[in-house]
Amino acid sequence: TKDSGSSKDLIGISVPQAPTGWVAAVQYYADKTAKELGMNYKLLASADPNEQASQIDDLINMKPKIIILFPHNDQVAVAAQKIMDAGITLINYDRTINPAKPDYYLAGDNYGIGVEGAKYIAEKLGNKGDVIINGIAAYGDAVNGARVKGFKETIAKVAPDIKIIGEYDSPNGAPESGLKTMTDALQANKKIDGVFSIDDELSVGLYQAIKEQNRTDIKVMTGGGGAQSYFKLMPTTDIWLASALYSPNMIIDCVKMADAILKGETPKAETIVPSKIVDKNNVKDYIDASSPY
Amino acid sequence: MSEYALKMIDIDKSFDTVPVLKNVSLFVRPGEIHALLGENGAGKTTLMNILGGVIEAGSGKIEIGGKEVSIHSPSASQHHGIAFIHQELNVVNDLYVYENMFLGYELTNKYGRINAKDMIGRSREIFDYMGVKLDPKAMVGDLDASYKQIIEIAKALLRNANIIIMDEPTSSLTSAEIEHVFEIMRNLKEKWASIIFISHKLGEVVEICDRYTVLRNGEKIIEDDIHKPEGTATPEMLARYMVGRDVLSVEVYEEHSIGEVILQVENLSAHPDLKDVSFQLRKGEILAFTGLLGDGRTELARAIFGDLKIHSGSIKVSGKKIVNKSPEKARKRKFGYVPDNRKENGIVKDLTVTENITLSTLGSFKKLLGINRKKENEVAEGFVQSLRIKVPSLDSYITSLSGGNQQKAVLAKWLHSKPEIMIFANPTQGVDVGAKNEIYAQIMQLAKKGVAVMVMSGEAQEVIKICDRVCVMYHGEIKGELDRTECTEEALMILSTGGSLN
Amino acid sequence: MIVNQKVAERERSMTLSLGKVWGQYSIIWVLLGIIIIASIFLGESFLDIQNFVNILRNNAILGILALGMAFIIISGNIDLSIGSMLVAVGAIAIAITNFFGTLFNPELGWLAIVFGILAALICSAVFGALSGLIVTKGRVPSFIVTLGFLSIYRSVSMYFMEGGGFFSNVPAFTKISNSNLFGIIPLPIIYFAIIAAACYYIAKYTRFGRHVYAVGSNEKAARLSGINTDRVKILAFMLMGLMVALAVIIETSRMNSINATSSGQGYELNAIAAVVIGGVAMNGGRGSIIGVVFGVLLLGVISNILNIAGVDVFLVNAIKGTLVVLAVLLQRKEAVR
Amino acid sequence: MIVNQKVAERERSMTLSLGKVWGQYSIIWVLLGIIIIASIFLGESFLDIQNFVNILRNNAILGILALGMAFIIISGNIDLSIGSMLVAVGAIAIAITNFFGTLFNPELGWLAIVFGILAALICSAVFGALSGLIVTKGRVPSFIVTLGFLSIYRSVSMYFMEGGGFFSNVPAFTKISNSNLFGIIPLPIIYFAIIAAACYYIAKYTRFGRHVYAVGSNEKAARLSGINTDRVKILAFMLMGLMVALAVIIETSRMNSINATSSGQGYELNAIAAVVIGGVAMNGGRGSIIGVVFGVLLLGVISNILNIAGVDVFLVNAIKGTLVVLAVLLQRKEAVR
Ligand SMILES: Nc1ncnc2c1ncn2[C@@H]1O[C@H](COP(=O)(O)OP(=O)(O)OP(=O)(O)O)[C@@H](O)[C@H]1O
Ligand SMILES: Nc1ncnc2c1ncn2[C@@H]1O[C@H](COP(=O)(O)OP(=O)(O)OP(=O)(O)O)[C@@H](O)[C@H]1O
Ligand SMILES: [Mg+2]
Ligand SMILES: [Mg+2]
Repeated sequence: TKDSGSSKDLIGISVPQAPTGWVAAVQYYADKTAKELGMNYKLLASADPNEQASQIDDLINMKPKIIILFPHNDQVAVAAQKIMDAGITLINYDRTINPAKPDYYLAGDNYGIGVEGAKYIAEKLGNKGDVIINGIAAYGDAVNGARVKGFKETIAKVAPDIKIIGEYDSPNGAPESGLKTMTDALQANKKIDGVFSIDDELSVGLYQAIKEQNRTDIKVMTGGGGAQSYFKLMPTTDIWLASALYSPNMIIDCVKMADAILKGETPKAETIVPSKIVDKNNVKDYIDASSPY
Repeated sequence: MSEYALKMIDIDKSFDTVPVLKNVSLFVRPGEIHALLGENGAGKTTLMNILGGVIEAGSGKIEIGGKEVSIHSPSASQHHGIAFIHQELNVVNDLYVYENMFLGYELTNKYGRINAKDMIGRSREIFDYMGVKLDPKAMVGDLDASYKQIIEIAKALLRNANIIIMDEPTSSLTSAEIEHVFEIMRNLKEKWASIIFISHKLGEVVEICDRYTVLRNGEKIIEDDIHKPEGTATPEMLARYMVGRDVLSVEVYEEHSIGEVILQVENLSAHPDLKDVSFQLRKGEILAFTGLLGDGRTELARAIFGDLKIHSGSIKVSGKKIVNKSPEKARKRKFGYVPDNRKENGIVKDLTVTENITLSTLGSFKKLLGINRKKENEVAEGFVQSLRIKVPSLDSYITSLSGGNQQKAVLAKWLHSKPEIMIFANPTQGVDVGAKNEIYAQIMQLAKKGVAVMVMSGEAQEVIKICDRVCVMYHGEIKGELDRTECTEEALMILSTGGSLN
Repeated sequence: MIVNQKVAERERSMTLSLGKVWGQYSIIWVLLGIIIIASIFLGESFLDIQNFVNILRNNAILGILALGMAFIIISGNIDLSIGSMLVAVGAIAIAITNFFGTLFNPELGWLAIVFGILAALICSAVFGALSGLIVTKGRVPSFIVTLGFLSIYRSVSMYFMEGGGFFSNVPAFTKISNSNLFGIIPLPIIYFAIIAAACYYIAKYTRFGRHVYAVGSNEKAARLSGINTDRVKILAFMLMGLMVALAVIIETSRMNSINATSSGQGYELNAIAAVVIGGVAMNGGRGSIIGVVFGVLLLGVISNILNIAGVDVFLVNAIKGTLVVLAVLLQRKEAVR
Repeated sequence: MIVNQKVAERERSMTLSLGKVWGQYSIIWVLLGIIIIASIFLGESFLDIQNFVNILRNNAILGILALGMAFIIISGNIDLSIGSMLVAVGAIAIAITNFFGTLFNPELGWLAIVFGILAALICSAVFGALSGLIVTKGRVPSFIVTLGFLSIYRSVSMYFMEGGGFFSNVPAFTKISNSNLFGIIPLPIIYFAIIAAACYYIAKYTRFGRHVYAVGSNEKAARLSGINTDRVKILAFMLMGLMVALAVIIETSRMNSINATSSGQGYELNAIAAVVIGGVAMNGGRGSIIGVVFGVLLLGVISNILNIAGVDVFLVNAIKGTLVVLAVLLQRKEAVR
């Protein structure tokens, strides 16, 4: 439709399969944007890095102009290098593919989520108090590891008096999982001031547990990502609920970048989207009833 | 009312283009016991499976009470008033005895709640009636084959069927129980039920049946009355119809020399059913063990073969104390064991005839890293010929053999292992008259070669025919020992019911 | 241990068998042992009424699924699709409730909920029947059929929910799970108790229950006894479906939502684990509902203990896995039949 | 002489049995059907030598795992731990290779790799033996044992790898998978072919293979035939372990790394699916290696077709699930024995 003959050029998009709402939203926006731009594209999701490498082989065989790669993690580097070796332009989204050097890189800041969360909690607690961490180890080093690391390192720097009294793990990001883990975490810790969570959907479950147990000691809780279901909770409670924004619709920019490249433009080679805090003070700017995520 | 309770007319059936029933007809009158006879693989079970809705006929028709019926499933067959006691045990091991008895016909109260009490009571009644000590609340999987067979019979009796198919119901029972079963059959006859009775024990057939039909190679040979004005049919006569030549007159026992003691069992106790058993077995000796239900024969065999943990006592081979920790160890010590209940213990249903025969002796077919399949087939073929096993082909699954032929394959497996001490539990179960003699001949051969043989058998005839010596067991103990010369049916009966001689 | 084994072999009567009681319920001793050890090490943060209430509430959903799974496994099959079926059915329940919720005026919210629940029950029974039909009439192993449906339900739900979640608009909907009986016992616990009692009755006192065991233990013998074995299996799948519907009603009500990607992940493996820990034989034919209930509790208590103890997040699953295997290892084994 | 003649006769009757060929290999027709349909709709982007090479290379790892799983399932067990065992073994392989890689001078890189491979083989055989021992001697169902190890291997790997990945430092390591024979056939395809041939031989022409079938079909009869059934099962688990080692060597070499969280996810289910699609009975005792190879190819071709067709990313799994169930549904079913 709104193309310039370049629409016949194939764009490959390779993403992980969605174990989380966030990744599903990436898929959703990638698909939607590519459709809207009238691109000729193939969007493939993979369950693990090896399958992703296989799908990259399949994609290379289809001879696309550009591949947008949202990798599982650095493991996909060898496969990613093959893309570039085949003369295909590589746009790397979000997670790194060290040691390979992509043509273009657009990412959020996972470590920054931890940093922002730590700063927020430190501020709301006046730099002292007891906090617990809720992570999802299954999300891997690139996501969970970076966020937790950012949090711990920042807390140690900006508020050394804040004590991390517990670290908990949920098998996945479902609110139900968070609810179960948090019920036990609350049982184990009779006084908690703040909760650092790496994921918004998880935080929905954590908050539910706090409500169910009628706990009033918790003053602040963070999250990460930007889930509408979590945003909706923010204005309803005295607890400072916050999300370190990490919007899945960054992928929109990636797809647009590919379109621009096809049209002969040269976008910026590297873009890091900083993480922003959303809480009840500014949440109405972010509520979007039509978003599935 | 038709003259016949059941008519099966011109039944044809083939498996994979091999015809096994050719225009067979069977006519059964109300209130008669009708014997269905034939060699192993003649097609008896196949014919009954068609009537029982287990398989479908190629062509032909079935009339019950004068009306043509079509039977496509076991439940359809049961709806037509047919009860079927299968040749191979088909019990549910994980249910209690009474649950098996009422399977598919559970008694419930008016809200659909299972009424265990009534079922237990009814089961107990029927066991009392049959004269067996069997707790309806026992778990079926814990029972041995004879009890399972009793359950199958009792279950069929509970159904109030008009037509009862009994496919070798007595093959693992002993004479006392068989007598009870016959009594029940006579009672059913009074009530005008028809019974189709399949058995290779022709003496029984002559005793209990009114008429008979003989099949040979899937064809009907004759149908006649047992008792006729000119005289009663004899086992020899029936056997001749089945096989086409004389068989019964053959004398199987041959003199052979008996060597030194090889197996010494002292004060062996294993299962609660096996108490303080001692005996000695010599090279080349055929020692039989007989008794009634629950006498501990199976347990004795299993304990010696390492399939049952020994509580106390000892086993010595050539004077050296041994413990068979597992059947594998026993096999390596040159023990062999043909178990009873071939369906559960004997055959491996997903292996072929050859593979079943060579299962215990694969080590002897070495070729490079693997198995010499050609040699395997040659050995199997040898047994197929010497035991006259009727097989569609060597690489047919063992389950495509008739019951008696499966039994022969299981025997072949152990004959090939060249054991020094061989235990046969019910070796001729389901085997026809002709083949029985061949199996006895094989056992004689073993003995002549110096193999020590134990034969566990509930069949007095069999014991008398082949044994050098017999131990009679009663409630897990050896009640008495008889020499070949003292061994009569009467003496065996007295000992096995707990009495003592003189 | 050895002594008990002998006893089991000797006793042919069900009522008097000591070995059997220990065999069926040895899991209780294992559970008690774990509870005692945890109490010693964790003290009152574990040994606290509220904690036990939490354990029960948190495992009611798994428990209901495990009960359904018990019938499936006893019948000799398996159902891997329940986690994603739960998502599909949950989405339907919320969609229907919301639809009628906006149609009716607010006082009739409860009626909208009833419609939602009915829709969930009907759909899940149909889904179950579908699996059962393909397994029986199509003779496809249940493992493959339900592995297929695992993908299908999840994938179709993601498609319709655009990878996101559905939220209920009918306020009363959350009441179903988030209310307490007598102010202390959360309703999900009551539901689980009632459903467990019903399953116990079905397994033990109905013909269907008896036939499930028979089919799982020896399908051929069951068929030759005149049992319609296909129907028994299909009914078992339908019962599993109903359990999925009940579980998802509790779950969606508790969270007031269902999520296409993350809800129900891994529920099938947890349910199967609970069932097998509870002593049900993977090959079918054997197992008891009481055992399954304790299997659920055992899993729940182990999770709870590890969370309270605050084990290293990376190691927690290793310890959980080890404890589960140990728990089964310690149970007395029935002799193979 | 007569015997030989008879044997020959009977062997002929075997080869001619049409029913058998169709029964064992009906999957080939299904696969061919799918390929033809895909060729019509997708044209040369599917029907391209390079594409078929890709399919084979991409499925070599799954294929090797499926071969091991075939022995496990035929023997009447299941192994759910392979996906995470693969991670643990892969980590060990890389760690050892790197360790010796830094110890030796660069020309001896290949020796470091040999040590890495040996370590992988030994560890995986030990891991397999461990599962087998608990299953047989502890009488714990393999489902639970390996479900436990699924958690344990993954969790312990995450602990040691701190949730991240290990990367190989020895340059030659990537050569194992990323090289071509005659410049066209990627080595993984060759490995898979050789391993498949070896498995075929083991299943069909060795004592162990025969025993696996016997144990899976009727364990009691096998035991009473004097087979050490426990040993057979343990050996099957060890063989599975070796297959995991071979698979992970190919995978780590391909990716030059292994990752604690994301590698190996769901491999167990894919391997089991391939095995069952290939006609192996879930209850054990029945199945052929050739069938399994075709099961792997069928799964691979279906994935490839869906990738090329570019199906909606949310729906792709629904279609895959449907195709898999259909593929099994269409196969001719053997009669129940
Ligand atoms: N499923 C099958 N496939 C192929 N052939 C079969 C199958 N079942 C039975 N047969 C063949 O049909 C013939 C008749 O078998 P059947 O079981 O009816 O014999 P039978 O008269 O009952 O013998 P027995 O006295 O040994 O029980 C046999 O030759 C047997 O090999
Ligand atoms: N030639 C072979 N080919 C394949 N598998 C074999 C072979 N030999 C042995 N095995 C397997 O290895 C296992 C152990 O072999 P081993 O030789 O110890 O058997 P065994 O039971 O001692 O037999 P034997 O009685 O012949 O000594 C066997 O159970 C078998 O499964
Ligand atoms: Mg027969
Ligand atoms: Mg040896």
